[in-house]
Amino acid sequence: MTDDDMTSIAAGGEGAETGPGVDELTFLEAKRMAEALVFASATPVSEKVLAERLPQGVDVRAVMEELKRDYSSRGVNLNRVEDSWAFRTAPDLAFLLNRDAVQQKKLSRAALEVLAIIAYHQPVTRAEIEEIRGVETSKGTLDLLLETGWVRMRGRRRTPGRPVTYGTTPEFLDHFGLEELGDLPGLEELKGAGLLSPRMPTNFSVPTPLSDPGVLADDEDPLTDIDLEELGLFAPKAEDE
Amino acid sequence: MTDDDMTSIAAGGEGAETGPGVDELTFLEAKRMAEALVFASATPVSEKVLAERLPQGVDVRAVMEELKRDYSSRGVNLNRVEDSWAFRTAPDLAFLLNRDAVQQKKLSRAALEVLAIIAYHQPVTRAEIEEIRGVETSKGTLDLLLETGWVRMRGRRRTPGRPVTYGTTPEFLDHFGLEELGDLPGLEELKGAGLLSPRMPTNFSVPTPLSDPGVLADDEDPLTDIDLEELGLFAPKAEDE
Amino acid sequence: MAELARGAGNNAAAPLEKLWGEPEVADRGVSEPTLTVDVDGFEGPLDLLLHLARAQKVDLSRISVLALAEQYIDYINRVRKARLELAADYLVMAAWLAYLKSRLLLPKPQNDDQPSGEEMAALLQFRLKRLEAMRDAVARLVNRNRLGRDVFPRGMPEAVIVSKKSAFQATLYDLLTAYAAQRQRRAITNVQIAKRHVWSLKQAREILTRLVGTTYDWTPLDRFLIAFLTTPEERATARASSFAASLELVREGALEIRQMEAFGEIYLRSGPKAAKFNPGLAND
Repeated sequence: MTDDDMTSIAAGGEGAETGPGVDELTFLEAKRMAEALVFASATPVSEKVLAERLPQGVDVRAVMEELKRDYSSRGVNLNRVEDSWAFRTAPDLAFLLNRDAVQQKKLSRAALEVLAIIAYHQPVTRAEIEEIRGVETSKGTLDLLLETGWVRMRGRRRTPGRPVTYGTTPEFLDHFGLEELGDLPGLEELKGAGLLSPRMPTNFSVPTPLSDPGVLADDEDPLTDIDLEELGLFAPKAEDE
Repeated sequence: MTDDDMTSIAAGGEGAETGPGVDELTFLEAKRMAEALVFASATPVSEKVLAERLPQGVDVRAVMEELKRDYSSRGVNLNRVEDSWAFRTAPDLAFLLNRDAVQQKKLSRAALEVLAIIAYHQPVTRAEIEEIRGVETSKGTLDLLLETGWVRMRGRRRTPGRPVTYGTTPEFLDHFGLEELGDLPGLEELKGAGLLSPRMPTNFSVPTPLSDPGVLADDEDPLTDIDLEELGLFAPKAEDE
Repeated sequence: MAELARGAGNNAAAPLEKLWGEPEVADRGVSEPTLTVDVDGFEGPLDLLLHLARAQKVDLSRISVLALAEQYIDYINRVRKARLELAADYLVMAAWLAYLKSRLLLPKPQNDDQPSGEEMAALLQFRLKRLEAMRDAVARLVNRNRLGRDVFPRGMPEAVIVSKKSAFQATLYDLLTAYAAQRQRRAITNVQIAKRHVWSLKQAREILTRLVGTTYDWTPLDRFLIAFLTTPEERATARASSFAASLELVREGALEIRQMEAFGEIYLRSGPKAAKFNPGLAND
């Protein structure tokens, strides 16, 4: 691993991706400058801001990609969040650092669910969120998510009533370690299964109409006389209460 | 410079200073750990603390000296002060940060209130802002908002006293990520997001913002040069100086 | 070592499933039933259905919707018998499931333009699957390497690197909270909360829209709603006021209504303007 490490840095030094007309020295200096700028900031720094500060004509994305490679096996990594960059500690060192972590306010299960729906279904209106969950969003949930800075009002849907739509922010991506929304876990599968559409897709696995719905299909298990108690929905009353 | 750079880093990689009995892999891992610890710490990290966290038997000083060499030619350096370690921007790149040391100013609660009222109620005069807020608005607050570039003087109301009307600028929309003023949430949406109580009095309303903030209202006159001079926005010709 | 570390980092995953609420929630205000019921532990009827469906231990697309409907209704009836107050959402779902059950069990009459039991069952499965997918998404999100828990930013930042043009810092959320709080402070908000005694069928229908969408066709749903929403002694008034409310909705175009014969079943379906309940889904 030692040698790989160093080789990759050394290889980076060759400046293979230097933009046309920009010499190797400028590219290397641009790397140092970008490194300093991003390192100095606790929040992601956009490529636009970097472009304003780096030497003219340097391909910012190429500089950052190379820096990212330099840091890939170190204790600190360079991460991209959409078109911004930030240094973060390597995830495998979490054990070393999280004992100092400030206990963050925990979001309720409902709030997390609303957050996930906003992330996967965005832009999404409040009515749509409620339709997916089948329950009214309790007061304060959206408010709390807006306050975390992970959720924002995006605009309005061009339908009657022009309802406000919600979406996620770059802080959301940064917090969950996502480069972009397309990296949401399982996004493509869910899309493919039609589970991100507001309505039931016409090709959704409609069960073949049973001739006699009272008769179990081959792949159905008979319902044993499941006790609701067993399901944990009713608990026997404790004796000593 | 380029080649020296890489050589020195590469040389560091050989792990020549590994403590006795500690293999190279452990040493490298200790380097990654130390790097992450110092990076994430809000204060310089002492060697004593590092020793507690790094694998047993690692020579902390040797680890740190090697990390220091790794970083010596980069945009960020690892510095020792007495027996504590911290990352700092390379001195020759300090100019990059000085240029950026724009202290980001937070708007006061009062300024945010006035800004929001201007956004929703524009065109609005200072007296009207005060009526909505129920408290006097200091000239400083309005001046500050003009300074942000988010608020502008639109014109003068065609009423006695010809008060100046205030409105928002395109920069306002840009900064707050709004496509148009109409994207500001209305009464129902403020309630839905939990920002307003669901039980507001029936006569309570939130105005629909202007569809085209660039066009003067029927009762607005444009600002003339004389107005601007009076308002102190144009410096009067200095004749007596 | 790195591997070991990764394992340790992921242990922080929060358990998402909890059938039992916090102790102080579970034993509130139950007079003397022999059972403690935890409806508070559920996030609405779909959540409850999802739990019941899981107990069937088969893939969601293979569950017996009929059995599920029966279990749900059984559960609701037992809760009602225990004289516990249930949120209207649960009751409306029970009514819809009772209707679904009747559609599944009774042969489909000729010239019947009501949704078939199978269509309704498929819709329910779709909704359960969609919600379950989001549950899984939550689990995957919270187990990622999260900033401030597993990965950390620079602890000693040296500068705020911002684009030149905004030396001032404020978010839309800051702006809106300032505005809403200020306007609210000035408005007199000493309004009493009206205690709701009976859920009107109009309200029930709005809940239904949230629960199953606007796609339902001619349905004699009110018969089912009445059964779940009101006590026997309140039924006459509920029916009368709901009929009046229905006519109002018909006038607004939100509802269509029909009756095949005198004293026959009253059928309802969404009208052309019903979309306003659920504007986002109308024509996206």
